[in-house]
Amino acid sequence: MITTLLAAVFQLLLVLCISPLISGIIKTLKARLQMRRGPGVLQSYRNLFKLLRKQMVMPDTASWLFDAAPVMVFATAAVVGLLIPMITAQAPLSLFGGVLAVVYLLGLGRFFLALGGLDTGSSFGGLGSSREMTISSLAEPAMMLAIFTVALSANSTNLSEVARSAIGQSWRFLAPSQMLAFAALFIVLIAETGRIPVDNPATHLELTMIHEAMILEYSGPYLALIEWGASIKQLILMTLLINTFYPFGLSTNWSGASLAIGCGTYLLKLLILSTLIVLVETANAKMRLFRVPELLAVAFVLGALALISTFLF
Amino acid sequence: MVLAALLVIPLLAAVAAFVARRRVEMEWINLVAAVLTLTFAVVLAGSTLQSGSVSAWGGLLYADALSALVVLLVSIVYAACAVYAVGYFRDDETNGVFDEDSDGVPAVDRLRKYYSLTPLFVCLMLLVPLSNNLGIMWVAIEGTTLASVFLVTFYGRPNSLEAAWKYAMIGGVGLSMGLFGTVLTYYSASLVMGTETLVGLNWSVLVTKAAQFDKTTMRLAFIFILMGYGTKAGIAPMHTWKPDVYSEAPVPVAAMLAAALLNCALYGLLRFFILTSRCLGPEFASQLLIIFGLLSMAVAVPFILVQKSFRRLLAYSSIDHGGIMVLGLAFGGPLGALGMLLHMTFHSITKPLLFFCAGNVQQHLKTDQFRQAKGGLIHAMPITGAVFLLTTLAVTGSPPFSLFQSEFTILRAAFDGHHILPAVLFVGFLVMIFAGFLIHIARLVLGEDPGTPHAQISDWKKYSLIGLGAVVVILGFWLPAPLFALVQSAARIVREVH
Amino acid sequence: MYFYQDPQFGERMITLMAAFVLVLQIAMVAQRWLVTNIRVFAAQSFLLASIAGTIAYYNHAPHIYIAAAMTFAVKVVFLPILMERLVAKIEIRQEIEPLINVPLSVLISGGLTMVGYVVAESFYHPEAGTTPATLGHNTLAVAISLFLIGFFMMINRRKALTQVLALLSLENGLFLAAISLTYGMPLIVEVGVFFDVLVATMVMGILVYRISETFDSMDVSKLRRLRG
Amino acid sequence: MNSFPAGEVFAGGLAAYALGALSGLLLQGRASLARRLGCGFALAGAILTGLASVSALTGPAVQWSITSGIPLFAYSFTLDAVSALFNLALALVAAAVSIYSVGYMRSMEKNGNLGLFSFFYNAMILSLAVVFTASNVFLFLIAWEVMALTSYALVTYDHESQESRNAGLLYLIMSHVDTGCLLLGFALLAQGAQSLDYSGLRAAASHLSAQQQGWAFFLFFLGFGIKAGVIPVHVWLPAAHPVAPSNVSALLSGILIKAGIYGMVRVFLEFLGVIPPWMGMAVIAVAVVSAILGVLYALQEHDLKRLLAYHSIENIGIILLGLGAAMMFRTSGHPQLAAVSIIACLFHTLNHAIFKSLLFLGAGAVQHSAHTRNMEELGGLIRRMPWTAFCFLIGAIAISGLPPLNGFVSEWLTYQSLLAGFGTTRSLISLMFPIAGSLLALTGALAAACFVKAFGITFLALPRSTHSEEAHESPASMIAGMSMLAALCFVLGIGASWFLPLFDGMTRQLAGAGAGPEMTLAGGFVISAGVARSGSVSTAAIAVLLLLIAFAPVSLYVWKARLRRVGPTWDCGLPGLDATNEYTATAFSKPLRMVFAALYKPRREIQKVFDVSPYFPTAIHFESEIEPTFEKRLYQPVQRLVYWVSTNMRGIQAGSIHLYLAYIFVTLVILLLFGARP
Repeated sequence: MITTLLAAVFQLLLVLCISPLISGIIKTLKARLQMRRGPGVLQSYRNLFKLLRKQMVMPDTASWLFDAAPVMVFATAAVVGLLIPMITAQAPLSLFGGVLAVVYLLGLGRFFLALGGLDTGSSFGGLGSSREMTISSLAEPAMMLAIFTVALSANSTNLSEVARSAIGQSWRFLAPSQMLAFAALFIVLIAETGRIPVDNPATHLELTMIHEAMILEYSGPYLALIEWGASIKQLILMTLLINTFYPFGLSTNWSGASLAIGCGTYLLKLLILSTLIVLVETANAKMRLFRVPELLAVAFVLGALALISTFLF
Repeated sequence: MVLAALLVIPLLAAVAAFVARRRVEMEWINLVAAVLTLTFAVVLAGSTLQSGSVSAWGGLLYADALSALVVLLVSIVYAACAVYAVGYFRDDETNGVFDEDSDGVPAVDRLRKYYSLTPLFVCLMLLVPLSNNLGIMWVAIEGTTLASVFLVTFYGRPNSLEAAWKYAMIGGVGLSMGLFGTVLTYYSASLVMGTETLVGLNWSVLVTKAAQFDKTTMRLAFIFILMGYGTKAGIAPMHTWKPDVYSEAPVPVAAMLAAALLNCALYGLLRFFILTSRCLGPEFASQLLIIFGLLSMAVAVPFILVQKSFRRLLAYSSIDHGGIMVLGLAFGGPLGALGMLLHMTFHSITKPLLFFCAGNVQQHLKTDQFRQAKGGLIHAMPITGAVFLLTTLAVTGSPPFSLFQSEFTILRAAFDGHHILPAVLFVGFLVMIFAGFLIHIARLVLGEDPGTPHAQISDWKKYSLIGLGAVVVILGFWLPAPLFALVQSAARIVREVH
Repeated sequence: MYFYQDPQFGERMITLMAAFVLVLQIAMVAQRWLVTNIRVFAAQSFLLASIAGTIAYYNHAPHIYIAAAMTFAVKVVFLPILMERLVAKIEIRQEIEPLINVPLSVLISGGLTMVGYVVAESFYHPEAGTTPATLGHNTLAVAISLFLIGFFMMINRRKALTQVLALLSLENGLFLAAISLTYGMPLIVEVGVFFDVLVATMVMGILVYRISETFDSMDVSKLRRLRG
Repeated sequence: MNSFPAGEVFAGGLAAYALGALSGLLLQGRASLARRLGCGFALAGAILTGLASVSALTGPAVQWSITSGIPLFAYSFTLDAVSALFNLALALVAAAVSIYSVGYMRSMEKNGNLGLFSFFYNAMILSLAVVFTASNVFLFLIAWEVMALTSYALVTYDHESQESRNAGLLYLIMSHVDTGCLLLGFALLAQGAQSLDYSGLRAAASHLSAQQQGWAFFLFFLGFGIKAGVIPVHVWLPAAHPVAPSNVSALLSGILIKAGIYGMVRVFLEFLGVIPPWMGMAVIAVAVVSAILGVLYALQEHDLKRLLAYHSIENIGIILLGLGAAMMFRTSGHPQLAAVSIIACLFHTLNHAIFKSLLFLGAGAVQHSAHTRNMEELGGLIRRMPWTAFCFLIGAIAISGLPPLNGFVSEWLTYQSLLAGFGTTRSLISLMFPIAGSLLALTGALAAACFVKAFGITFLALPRSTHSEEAHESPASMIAGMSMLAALCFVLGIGASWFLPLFDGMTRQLAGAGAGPEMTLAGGFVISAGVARSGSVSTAAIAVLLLLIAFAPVSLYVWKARLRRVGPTWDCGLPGLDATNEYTATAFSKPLRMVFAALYKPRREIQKVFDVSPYFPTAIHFESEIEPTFEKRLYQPVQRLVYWVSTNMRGIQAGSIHLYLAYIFVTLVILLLFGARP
């Protein structure tokens, strides 16, 4: 009981701390790949710190939902952080919700964020919410198929179970089904975290904005909460990807050594995945909005193939 | 005594009404006669329930549960129509229907024609189930046609004349086919019982010997009987006179034709059906009846879906119901006959109400065309409109109204007899007819107020409407045990075939 | 004993007269004058009456005499006179315009006669040698053919009155069947039937009159207001 | 608990409904009294029946039978666990709606006959209660049709408007078609049966041939499907539900369409006996189609109530997913799994009853104060009617299946049972389960999108018309009714792990195996999918965690006035942001309209009005519509065919007597030639 509580607090802190770091790393790597110096790895922390101290401007059209949205985004992301195994195969609170809970909690956050975007009454908010909801709802089935593939081979939707069974059967990650599922989930990751080629986190050109348009009216601490929540969400999805498919080094007991190993391997895997993301981002140009569904359809097909191949092999 | 009284009372009423001077006298004569007839009918039902069968006049008149049931239904319809007729014709008079016609017959003579012919008509209708001798039964049925022809031409319009002519002609042919059938039955019986016996056509005698009749003759006889009495009952394809007559006759007459005469014709058919199935076994008759029953329902469908006049709509509905009853008879089994007789009972209580509503609407709007009636009737005549909708649901056999019970029973009979395809068609037709009926009537009754003045309905009409409506609603939830017992024993008479 | 007491002879006579009845029926289909039509009908009915008489004589069935008498009174005397009066009262063109032209109609009635025989043939069972059966076999065929032809005539005729006539001739077929098969119905039924025929004809007569008054023609094929 | 006189109490409830109906009938013209009495009796009836159902849900089945005056059957009732669940749902919805109606119906007093209304209102609830409780086919059918008729009367209550008249007719005709199917189906089942009691049917089910079983399945699926509104026989639903008064639409969408589900559960799981697997597959296939198409059509609706109606179709699909899975598991001999899927199916039924009626009541409140259902004219209502907005938001979250509310729990259970289904058969069929699951995910996500639109456009930002500017908060009773349902969404969601064990008796009855004890872990704090190691969730824990984590930022920022400054929304420098700058419902659903253009076949026309040059339009007229595929491709052709045939067949009655005589003549000759000889 106590250990669970401690683990929960620890993991919460871990999530809150390293999530900006990861987005910082990604930014920097990207800059380097584009022959720029880049802001430096810690820039995200500075941003958050600055924003949290600023005063914020509330649009006069907004209602209490405008306040609720950032809080919910942040809270849901943080709660999800407690449900997934990061450095220990046994996620602290994985009993309280499996992968379905993860997906739907993120959905809850998105729901409020979209409402917040609509609440301002400006065209951008609506535009952002509309596109965000469209893309996410198209991403959902692909994501589910990929996840089901994993869940079925572990025959559980409980993420700790999934991780354990993944550890249990060595070389499983070489199975074609796992490969396909990984690919599908990777595309979903791109779409959900609003990265090129789906969305451009750096843009502020009205017509191409999706996520940015939705939060256009937010400023100060609320903006910080949203950014932070977004980076947490990104971290979570990445963790989901690496720990369910490549559960190397996940510590199965609470001994300090294995925890240390767990930390190390975890950061390493995150770094690799970030590089992958950066490569994809720099190698591609942003798609037109109405090409995105095609990409997600590809993801869906990959997921379906993954499912069928679990069935065949 | 009872049997004689049942025949004599209407006869006397006819004579009395013929000599009566004033309208009020005729009305009261008719009402009293109706009430008396109804009372005696109830008495007769009671006595048949106690002692299987009653007979009088040296076996000339004979009544078992089956005939008692038909008598009861006929007299109920007569009573209802007698009450309604008073209001109906008074409203006609106030609307000045009788003034504008060419041959300046004073209104009271017109009414005398109605008030004296109706009891005669009823008397003959009562003779049909009461006569033991099938020949006399035929005479009575033919008589009903003759008595009602001039009731059809009551308004003396060209259209009613046309209707009457078709009625007389088709009826005449049909009845002569019926007579042919009767002769042949007599012949096939005479091979067993010898000729020139007076009782040679007496039901009570025939039914005992039916098994030994000459088979081939019986087949031929039943074909003729089916065609003949089928014409009278308006089974397709002999139904063609019905829409014309029902739409042209005065509403009370139409109601009696649709609700009472139908039963008499079916009663005739029923008696011969029993003989035939005893002689040949049920299959032959059943197959024929299934074909004709389904045909009647099928014919009714398109005319109900696409219809211009609500009076004709009702006619097609009673063609459809005739088909339903015939089907019930044909499906046989323990439930078939019961379903048919239940349906007959409920139908002859529901149908007059429908005609009354239609009559009120027609008298208010001076037309029976849907197009000229611009909907929203509920505003001008709330009671009639509501009852009209109610009765439409009742007559299309939707629960909780009673006709649903009989239709469901018939359906079960069909499945018990493994008549799957007929059953499916049966339900399909029922649904389509429901749809057609409801579309028309709902459009007529509901809708925004077209601004027609609030209708003045005479109390007689109102009371007959409400009273009968109450009966219809109650029957949906409670069928008096004696009545059901009567129906059951009647069904037993039909069923002893098997 | 005299030849005319021989039942064989009687049967021959009956069959012969029945055949004549049939011939008259077809003649009625063929000819085209209203009054003639009525008279042919009268003749037919007379033959029927005599058939009834003959049967009554040979089978010593007194009540058939009554039937014969009634036939004579009603169908030979009363109704024809009534109808000729009616024709005179409403002065209409004498000619009958059938819907189907005469030769074809005659052919059709021939076919219908065939039908009658085909149907009646199945009734011939010599093993049951009772007179009605053997006698029935011939006359029933005639009766059915009479019935069908009369029916066909109703369809074929335009004028209201001629339809009535057709109906009556059709009922003659019934009568023939009744007397020849079963030596007539029970008396009371006979009386009732005759009464009905009488009333029916009068009722129809009145209708015919009113129709010709209202539409100034007796052509019932024009009565097509009520449809749908 | 068992000492509780469930039967008597339930009968009392029915009596209360009957009294309500009667009072309505008697109090013609006394509008206000009729309203109060009608709602009061309905509420009383709801409370009584609800209590009885709660005790019967866990306790033993209650039976009682009254000899009826109608031949061949008796009024026999059975209040077993299944009936109890549906009655519970009915009671909850009816109670809330009745409270709501006290205020809502006041506005209806001016026009229309409230006495009649409250008669039909009570009669409909009564018939529903009887439908859920009858244990005799005859009684069931009668109640079934009474339900249809009364609801028809309520739909066409405002019969002056052409729209509601036509909608009502369509509804009544469709429901008569379904009654026809049920008639045939029950007659088929009763073929072997001695009595028309359910027990008799269960007995008779064993000796149905496979073919008969197939026919029965088809008939019942069609019949009950029409009532439940599954695609493609759904067309009446989006037509009828919006035009009815909103308290009625709440009942229709909330509980009346569940009668179809009830029938399917009864027949497929009880009467049909051992069923072949293809039936379950058929149900799942139809369910998926209904769910996806339902939500897709909902997305393109701008009429708030039509949108909700289409969501009913979607949720029926979700419910049927559970049912289909249960059928397959029973066939393949996994009673445990079957139990879980049955719970998923029936719990979602209960939940949908609650949040859907909540949403309809909210929509009713909006229409009641803003006098329009068209979302393009609404907006900014969250400031004018905060309570309504809050309740509607709760409903929206619940129906989108988002944690920690009740919708999430039942969808989660559905997922779990579908996933577990993968293991049941080692053939390609088992791929169907995860595929269905992923499509369920698509449905859920689209539903969320749709309700972002519904809530955001209706309640947020600036009012788009004077209607919504002048809108005002609804009277207390209406708010009370909505709040009750909103509270239920929370209770059933967060407390799910404590409620689910109550369904044990029901699953034993239907699946032959209870899933009760395995359903909860950690002292009833966590819901588990019953089957071992297949996942678990705890809405309660999630809710607590959310509150804990949200506490910090809330306390830090939300109420800190010095941290916040109110300023105008960024309007690209144009003078003054107003409602015309807002995103409209049409615009919101545009991306999906383009993605699914193949389904929608959208059509649009744009007219620009300009005086100087085309670059400075003074007005733009935009009009866009999607093709109602089923109406256009399926129903209209059939209707046209029927009428064409009928019109041509009317030639039969051409009016010529010669023709008529010819009919008879030909028939006679044919019969003589072919019928006479043996």
